Amino acid sequence: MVGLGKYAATVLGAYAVTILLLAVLVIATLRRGRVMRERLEAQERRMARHG
Amino acid sequence: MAPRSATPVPMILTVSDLAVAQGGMAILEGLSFDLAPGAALVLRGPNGIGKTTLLRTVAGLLPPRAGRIALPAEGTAYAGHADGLKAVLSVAENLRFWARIYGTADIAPALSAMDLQAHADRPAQTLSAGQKRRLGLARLLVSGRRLWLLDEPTVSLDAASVGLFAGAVRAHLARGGAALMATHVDLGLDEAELLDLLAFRARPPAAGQGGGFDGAFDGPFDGAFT
Amino acid sequence: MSIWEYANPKKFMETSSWALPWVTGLAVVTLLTGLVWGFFFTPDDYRQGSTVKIIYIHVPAAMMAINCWAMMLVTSLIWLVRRHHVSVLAAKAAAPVGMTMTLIALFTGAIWGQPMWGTWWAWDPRLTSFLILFLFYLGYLALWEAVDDPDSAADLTSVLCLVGSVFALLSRYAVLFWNQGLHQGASLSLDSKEHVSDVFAYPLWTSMAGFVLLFLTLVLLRTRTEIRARRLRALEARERMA
Amino acid sequence: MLALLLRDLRLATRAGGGFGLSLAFFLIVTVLVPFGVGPQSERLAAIAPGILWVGALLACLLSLDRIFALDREDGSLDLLATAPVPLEGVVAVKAVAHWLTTGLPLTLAAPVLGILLSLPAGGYVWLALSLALGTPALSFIGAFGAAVTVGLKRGGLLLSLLVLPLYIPTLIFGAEAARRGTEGLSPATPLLMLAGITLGALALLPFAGAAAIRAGLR
Repeated sequence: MVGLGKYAATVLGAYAVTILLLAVLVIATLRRGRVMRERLEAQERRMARHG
Repeated sequence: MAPRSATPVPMILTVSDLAVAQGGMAILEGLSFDLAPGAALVLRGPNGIGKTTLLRTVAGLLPPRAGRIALPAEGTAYAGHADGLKAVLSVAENLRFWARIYGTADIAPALSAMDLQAHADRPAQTLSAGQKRRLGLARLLVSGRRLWLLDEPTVSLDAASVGLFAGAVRAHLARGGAALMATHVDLGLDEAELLDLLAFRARPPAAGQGGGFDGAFDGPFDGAFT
Repeated sequence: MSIWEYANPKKFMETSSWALPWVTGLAVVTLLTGLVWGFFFTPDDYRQGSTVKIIYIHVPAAMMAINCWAMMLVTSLIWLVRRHHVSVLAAKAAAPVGMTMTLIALFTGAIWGQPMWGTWWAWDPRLTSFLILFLFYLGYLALWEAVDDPDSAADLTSVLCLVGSVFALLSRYAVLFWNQGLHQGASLSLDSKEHVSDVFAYPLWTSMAGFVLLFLTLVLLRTRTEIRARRLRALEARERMA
Repeated sequence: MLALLLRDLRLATRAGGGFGLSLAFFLIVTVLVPFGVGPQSERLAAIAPGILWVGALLACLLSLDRIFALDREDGSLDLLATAPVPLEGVVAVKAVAHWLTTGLPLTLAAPVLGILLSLPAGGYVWLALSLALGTPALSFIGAFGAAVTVGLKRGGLLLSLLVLPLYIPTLIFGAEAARRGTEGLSPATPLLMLAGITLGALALLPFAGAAAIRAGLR
């Protein structure tokens, strides 16, 4: 690993937190997107059937 | 609509091609009617058709989705479901407050018209439903406005109070005023015109047009997606 | 084609659907190069040692936290003036991203300061401003959840955003007045990059571009979801009416 | 407009109007502090201005959601919106009524409670002055928050979440002015900033509040 010296924990900690928070945000965004899309398609199919 | 008299009398209220929305959705559209002095119009239709929404739009509480509303210069007097009375204040204090808001000096005539003089000093919370509604009507009298907008005016009223209400409205019409009322209950006002809102229910926008946000979703929404 | 074209959500969905893959790809590439370049290929700072590497996430995140609120302010204004539905939905979509960026700035700032300050939190004015900004984001999102009618929710949150922006600025200067501050000095401050020597600056610019693109991708994605949610609500209402 | 102010004042002072509530809350909060922090008077003296300011601020917050919620429940908010009075004026008058029934009494009571926290002698005047300048801003910002959250479910909780961050500049400058006053330094700058914020709030927030009420009436 590149020489992080005695502050290794600090630097890695900061990056870990950032990656964690970004991951939570991206996953939440993607999941909400998929759920909403499926519900919308289901609703449209139902509306189409009933005319 | 209201019978056309010989000379074109200036209309108190003119509504042309009005569309009304609730929760971002158009619920009524293509509404056109007008009220001559002395005319009363009752909005009828099943619950949830949009009677209250239409009345609130005419009162200016809601922006119309489309169309125009020509109101009298001096504005309107609106009365909603609740009477807007402060329970802790007395009948006279409540009425005097509204009188000063509308710039009327004397509340005595309104009190006597609604025969509330006896209860002038009683706190509003001790009044019966009928008396509270009469105080609400007294507020309308005090407002001095020619156009009354009444939402479910006779709800929770006994027969005698309904009669008194009808009398008050007739007197108001006789003085050249006009009234637009939304209710699904008979008001005892036989001479009032009826307007059934079922005919003006907003149809889902046909493909391609339809104003506003929801109208823009025509056809299969996901057609736009790869 | 003026941006008012995008008032029509269908138009926005069409354009965003072909733009999205490109923006996502660009964001991933830029972000990775920026971070890898900064993390592996830059020397340590003579004073701070390797903690300087935190600059590549703290500074961009802090910048994005502020820019996101500015974007929400502009979109709220567009909604209030032009009733542009997609614009206010973009503001609603951007708020959680801005809040996450503020959190990242707060955490990385606290972790970075820990070795020098000796404590995890030293009420440093700049970090405190981000704490206040985080509260504003929280209030904004809570208001969106609390209002049912979509149009009045849009109006209320837009007014709150306007008022909040004024008070966020006021808080920024009140906090500076309140505590002279221990923050790094101008070399690593948000608004003056040129103090940072070039070897640090280039990767910093890259990762900043990466954060901006990441922000764009997430906001596009979330705005599309908001539009779908709004369409779903409209269809359900129409179904009830029929 | 005056009619509205007089009516609101009469409502607040009439039985059940909740006039003394925020004063009682302010007293209780101030009394609780020594139990939490310890009775040593030098320690109390050091934090007295700040504690009194935070106490006054929370006492203000307590009675904010009543400003519009009562009128909405009995329907008079709709009637006021259709009455020939500007909604901006209604919001401003409501905020003034809130200040007269809450902000002013707190400002007068604060020095008295200062004794409980062994506030140094020089501080009383500056504490009262800073509160007198700051509490109007608290009422106007609060009225804006109340206008935004009127009619919402759990509006009271949301109100504090929205309003407290907006109170931060006023709190910082107000408490700082009071603290400098007690230590004999010249509190001119914080007082000026405090007055600036208050004047800005008085001028602009009624418009934002009226816009919020109109949005809420839909």
